[in-house]
Amino acid sequence: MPPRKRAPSRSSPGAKPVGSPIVGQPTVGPVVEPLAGPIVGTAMEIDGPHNPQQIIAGLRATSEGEDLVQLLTPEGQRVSHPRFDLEISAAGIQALYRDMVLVRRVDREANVLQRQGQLGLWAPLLGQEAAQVGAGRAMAPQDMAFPSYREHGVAWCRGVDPTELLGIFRGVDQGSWDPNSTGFQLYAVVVGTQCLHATGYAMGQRLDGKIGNAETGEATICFFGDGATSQGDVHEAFVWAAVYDAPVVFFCQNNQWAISASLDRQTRVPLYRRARGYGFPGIRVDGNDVLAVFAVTQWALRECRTGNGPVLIEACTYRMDAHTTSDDPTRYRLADELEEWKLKDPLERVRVHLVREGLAEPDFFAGVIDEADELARRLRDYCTSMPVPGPERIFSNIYAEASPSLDAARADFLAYHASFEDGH
Amino acid sequence: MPPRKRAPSRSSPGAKPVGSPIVGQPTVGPVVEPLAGPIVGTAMEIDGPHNPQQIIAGLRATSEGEDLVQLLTPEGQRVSHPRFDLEISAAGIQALYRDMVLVRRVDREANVLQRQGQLGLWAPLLGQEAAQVGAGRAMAPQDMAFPSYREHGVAWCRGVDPTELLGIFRGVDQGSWDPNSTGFQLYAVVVGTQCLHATGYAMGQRLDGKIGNAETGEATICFFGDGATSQGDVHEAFVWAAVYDAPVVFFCQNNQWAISASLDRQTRVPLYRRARGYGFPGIRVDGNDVLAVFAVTQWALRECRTGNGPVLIEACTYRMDAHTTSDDPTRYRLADELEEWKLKDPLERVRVHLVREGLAEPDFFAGVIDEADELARRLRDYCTSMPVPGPERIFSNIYAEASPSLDAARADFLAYHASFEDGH
Amino acid sequence: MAGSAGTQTITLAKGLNQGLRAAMEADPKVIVMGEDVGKLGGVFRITDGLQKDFGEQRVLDTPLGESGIIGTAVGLALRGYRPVCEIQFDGFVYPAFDQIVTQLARFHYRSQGKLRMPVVVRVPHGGGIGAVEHHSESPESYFAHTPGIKVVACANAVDAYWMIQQAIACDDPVIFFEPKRRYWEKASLDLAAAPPPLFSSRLVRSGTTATVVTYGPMVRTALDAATVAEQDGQRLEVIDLRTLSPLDLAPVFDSVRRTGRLICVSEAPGEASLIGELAARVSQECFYSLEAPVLRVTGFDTPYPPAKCEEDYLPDVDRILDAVDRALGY
Amino acid sequence: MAGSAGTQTITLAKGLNQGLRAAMEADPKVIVMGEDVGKLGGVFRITDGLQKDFGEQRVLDTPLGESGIIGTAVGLALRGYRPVCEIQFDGFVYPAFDQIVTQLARFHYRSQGKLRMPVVVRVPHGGGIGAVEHHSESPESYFAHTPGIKVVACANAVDAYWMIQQAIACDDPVIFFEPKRRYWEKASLDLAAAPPPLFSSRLVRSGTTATVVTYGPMVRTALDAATVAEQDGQRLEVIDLRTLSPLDLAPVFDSVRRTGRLICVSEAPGEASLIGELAARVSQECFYSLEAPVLRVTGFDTPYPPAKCEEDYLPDVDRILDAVDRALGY
Ligand SMILES: Cc1ncc(C[n+]2csc(CCOP(=O)(O)OP(=O)(O)O)c2C)c(N)n1
Ligand SMILES: Cc1ncc(C[n+]2csc(CCOP(=O)(O)OP(=O)(O)O)c2C)c(N)n1
Ligand SMILES: [Mg+2]
Ligand SMILES: [Mg+2]
Repeated sequence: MPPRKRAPSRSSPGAKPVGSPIVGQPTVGPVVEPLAGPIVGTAMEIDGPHNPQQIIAGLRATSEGEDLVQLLTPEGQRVSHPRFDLEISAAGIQALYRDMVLVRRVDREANVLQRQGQLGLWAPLLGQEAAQVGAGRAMAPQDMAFPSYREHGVAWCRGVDPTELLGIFRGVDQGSWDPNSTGFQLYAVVVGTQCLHATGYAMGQRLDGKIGNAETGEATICFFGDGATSQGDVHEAFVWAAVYDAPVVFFCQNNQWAISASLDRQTRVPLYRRARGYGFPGIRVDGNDVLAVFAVTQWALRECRTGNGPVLIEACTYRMDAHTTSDDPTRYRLADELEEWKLKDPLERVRVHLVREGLAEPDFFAGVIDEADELARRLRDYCTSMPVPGPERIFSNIYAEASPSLDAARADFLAYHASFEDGH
Repeated sequence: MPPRKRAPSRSSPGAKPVGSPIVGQPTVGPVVEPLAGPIVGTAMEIDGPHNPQQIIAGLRATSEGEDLVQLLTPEGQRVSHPRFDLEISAAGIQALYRDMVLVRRVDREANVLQRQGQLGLWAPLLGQEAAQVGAGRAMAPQDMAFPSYREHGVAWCRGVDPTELLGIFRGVDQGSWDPNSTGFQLYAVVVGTQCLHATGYAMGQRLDGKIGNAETGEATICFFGDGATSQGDVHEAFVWAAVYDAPVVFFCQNNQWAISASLDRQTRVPLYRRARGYGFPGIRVDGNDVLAVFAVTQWALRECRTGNGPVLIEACTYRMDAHTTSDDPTRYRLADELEEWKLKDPLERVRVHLVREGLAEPDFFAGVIDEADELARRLRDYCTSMPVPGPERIFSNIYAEASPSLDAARADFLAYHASFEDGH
Repeated sequence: MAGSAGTQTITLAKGLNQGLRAAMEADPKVIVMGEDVGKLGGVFRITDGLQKDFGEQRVLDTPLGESGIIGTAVGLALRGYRPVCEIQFDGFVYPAFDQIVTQLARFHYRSQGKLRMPVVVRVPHGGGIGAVEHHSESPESYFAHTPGIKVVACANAVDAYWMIQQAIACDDPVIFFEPKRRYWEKASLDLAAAPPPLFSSRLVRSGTTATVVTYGPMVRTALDAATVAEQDGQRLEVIDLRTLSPLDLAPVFDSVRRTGRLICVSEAPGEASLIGELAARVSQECFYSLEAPVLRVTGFDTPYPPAKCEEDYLPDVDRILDAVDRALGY
Repeated sequence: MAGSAGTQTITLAKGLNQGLRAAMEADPKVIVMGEDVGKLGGVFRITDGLQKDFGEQRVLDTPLGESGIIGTAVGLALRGYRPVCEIQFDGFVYPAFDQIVTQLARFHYRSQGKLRMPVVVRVPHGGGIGAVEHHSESPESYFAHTPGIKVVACANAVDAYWMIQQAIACDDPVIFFEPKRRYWEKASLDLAAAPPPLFSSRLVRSGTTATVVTYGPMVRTALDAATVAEQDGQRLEVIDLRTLSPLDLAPVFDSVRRTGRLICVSEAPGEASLIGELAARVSQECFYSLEAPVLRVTGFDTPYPPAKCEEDYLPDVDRILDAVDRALGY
């Protein structure tokens, strides 16, 4: 078999010209050629690897390699990309950096709150800030996000106040924010289920006629992990999305681990390749590079809004902390691995870039730290003062319509409860 | 994007030299180059089609096109193939032809038996004889097959007597043959479930150390339809098989329809492409060409026995009759389509080939017809004389271990039954 | 008969078909989805003609995957649609079990009422049609045990027509069981007669000797048993549960307080079932009224057998009457 | 303690771990599979050390998919293996529901006994650990309603040790429930004492006032209730069901015939549940012995609530004693 063609080699690295500063959502636009190509594949579609040795060698390369879209190197160097180049102002980069710092601070504070017994559990996002902020900021207000349980950074971008994330982990609710006003659905705990919900929602966007314009159309983005890709539901979501041309971006954060299962427990080859088997594009992006994630996701969402969905994005990143606060990663992975990934930290590379290129003053960094401190304080205050739901919560809101039997059960239980001298 | 490379054009058609005649299992061997190739994909894996118009156009080509392995044209012309060429004797081709004629006769007789009220239902294989016989004959005695509910032709090749297929459809049992002695598991009615069973079985073959030799090793082959590919279980089977290097050939009979759902309800692109996303080879074969199916499946099984599994084969064929005898295909598909596929009939092309190339005498054809008549007669006799299970069947064999409560329930019911004057 | 008033004789299948049509006409957000529901009109023709009249945007032939059907219906509901999903046969509802039990049933509670799930899951259920494995099951107890969803079973053409519309109008998820062996039984539908509420049981025959409670396909059997019993001077009261979750047991308690005897009938295996619940509840509530233990006539605690055995497996008139005799023997 | 005889104090988790180890040592066909069962030893460490000692060929870290785990276990069983599958939490068993209910439970019947399914599905179940959604469920009734599989629940370290070995030795599929909130409770294991048969219930405390029947995590609670009741002069008899399917009710009937009163306790929602079955069966069998209706103390018919509400949701000593008082009030 002839070897598959490689992409045109990446242009030489170099800082891009900085556009006009912006406020809030960065004004950016990837340069993308129109896509077209032959439909019927090459004659002998057996050129995939099928020797396990080859495959394992291939997997080792999973989070490196030429097929990874990158716009900012771990060293903070801007590089260009033939398809996904990005024009972004200094203010735009600053805004993304600020997001990441604040999101990390939320994550670390919540982790501490758990350690202090204020939360029952926390699912840290440490290391995944660029993937989440890049994707979250690429969304338009009218888009809808379907998270898993770790998308605290996306929640931030959608305007969900970080305090609202705590209820789930303190055990007082199962998600308290309003999915409709934020465009950010509730967390999904059963792995992979949300991919079908996202696909159905996107089918609805198409049925509603909200497709056809890259800017004003609507799209859905669905977040899930590398482990989730093994679930049948994620496959069925891919099938449905393809068959109904649903405007949904499947955003897989490949953080290399599903609890203790390393990526080779889920796949032989990089995950973005799955997409082609369903007839839609799969793209792999450096998930620790906020600019690249932003550019690729914005392109993908525009494709969806235009009507060319679905799209799969694999964001290669790393879960730098435990799976949750209940987990002990030292049992299954070596410290070395973490050290290696620390060199690719998603925040540090932006900081270095801003400093080295003179795109931000020391004041800016100090200001962001102050903001983070304030946010952490607010989070802590809120957490320790959250109201505990009463027993009536057990019987409430199970059905939309009146439920006499549950009303009776609630009344019985409250009467029983009140029968104790101390109110139980 | 540059267009993807097309395969080397097919060699010019022409009859292959005929080897020495054989008896029973044809002695054949496809000529296959060792497979090797790059592991990491091209840099920009977004070259798949993603414009729905393109995709629909692409699907139309699904069962034609350069990526289809073919060794015998619908006109009965032998053609060669750069990778899957086959040396086969006249007797070998005759044997395959005989299989197909007999299998078709079984199918047609059962269909008639259903029409006459002797069977409650029948799931016809008409049109899929080449796919099933080609695959079934490619199996070695030590291999294991996991069928769906339509693999009457594979059952034939595995030595399951056709009479044993009738019990399910007459409602007297749920499969009466012995899966272990035949190497042919029971029919699976819940679509897709069997793909996980096959994968688990193949994992067991590997655990048992039966892998490593193309001839003496063991492999598993799993049959399922185009519709089944949408089920989560089939995906999970692909994931598991890839991760555990399971020696399993996934053999998808794409007969273009899942009851009334045409292929475009399941996929945008040809189904064999799915395999690459999991890191194993996918091949598309003319499922109405018994030689091509035989060659490709034999290759795939050898790969699996050697330890290079899994492999996906998509056999493009056509369900020429109804989904089952309960179905009325005129409600959802045009007669034209059937007429077109009649020109590609899997039996006729072999008959023409044998005749035109002088590979079989009229006696041979007459003999096969006699055999088929005799088989049909035996089938009919057996069907009408099948014993009806008594009520004790309800309570039997639910558990391997003794079950006092079911024994009691059986005794109660039999006593109740006996209490009626006429025995109920 | 579409749309016209007056009384007409229709089959249960047609009642569902017309009910679906009426619901689709009444609300553009109602969409029908499932395997083969479009051009084919479903393997039982329940959705016959709907795609032709309402288009492919409202009647979706889906890929072959039940989890996909329910999971995308959840998403469509989040988007404001009211999906009516068809599961082709009872035995194929299990691949969707996770989406039904952990998602469809939970969104309203999880969101504290912010998100609604007006989704109907239609499931043709039960045996008696001579089918192969997995086509004759009665999975209703699994769903009755699941908080957050509602479960109903229709037993005749009139209920079929109204109940499907009521289920679609319900803002909660409803698992809607259809007695497939009764699809072709006819009844007289009076469009002017207002239907009873969806979540209510109904006395369908009055009697004094004993009460028989059942639902779905067994209602006809129970009524037949009552007719036969009458010849022996036994007057059976028959109650059609109609709603399996929430249960509406007031009419059952009333009846048992009068008759003192209860026979619960269902095709499903009896162990840990809805019918066990009935027996437990009545045994508790009517403790001082019962003159005999509550008896159960059910499918056996076995897999559904090959079709040639189903006559013995399924509760029939004789087994119901046998139970009545045993109850009277106390 | 591994392998040595004599009496030792171990936790329930350790009992399972040691039982698994013993089963793997006894039969090379026993393999362990599931998410995170290998290097990590499972999120509850039940399989701790097994991969290290038995290798990756016998302790398989699987991809993340429950249907895949059970479906491949079925295939491995067809190949002669005896897979022991771990479902990480109760709430994640549903994606495997189809493979369990339509495949695992059916092969023996379908094949008329030619094919065996010696597969164990371990499910940590129940609440009380302050967890997030889907981590505190009690799905046992779904399985008890399913013919073709057997269902057991262990309640203490000694049973854990023996029952897991008996389940693995069983030639039928067994759903094995582990009371996760009791994983760290200790008991004294005497390796020389022969265990009772797997499919048998057991009287764990004798009494005369009323009978309390329960299983799994609630056995401890019922025993605590009995201790408290004793201070009020009530002597509760407590039975640990141990086997949920098949049920072994002879000891329950015996007891109820003596005490005349029965309280059934379970964390699971009560509606259409295993506990309803118990109530129905006892109401029927002990019709003339019951002095009060069978009362049920269960989880409510609601989704499992947020952790801060679980103390109110879960049956506790007070709710059991309240039911006892009510039963005595008849
Ligand atoms: C259906 C299901 N099975 C198992 C679990 C337990 N579980 C929670 S998270 C997780 C790993 C998920 O890995 P991945 O998809 O890579 O996401 P990540 O946690 O790395 O973000 C598992 C097994 C679950 N939540 N749902
Ligand atoms: C899980 C499940 N859902 C639905 C069905 C009903 N059903 C039986 S066959 C079939 C279509 C299968 O199509 P395909 O996989 O293409 O196989 P074919 O019948 O064409 O051989 C359907 C929907 C089923 N048997 N199992
Ligand atoms: Mg991960
Ligand atoms: Mg098909």
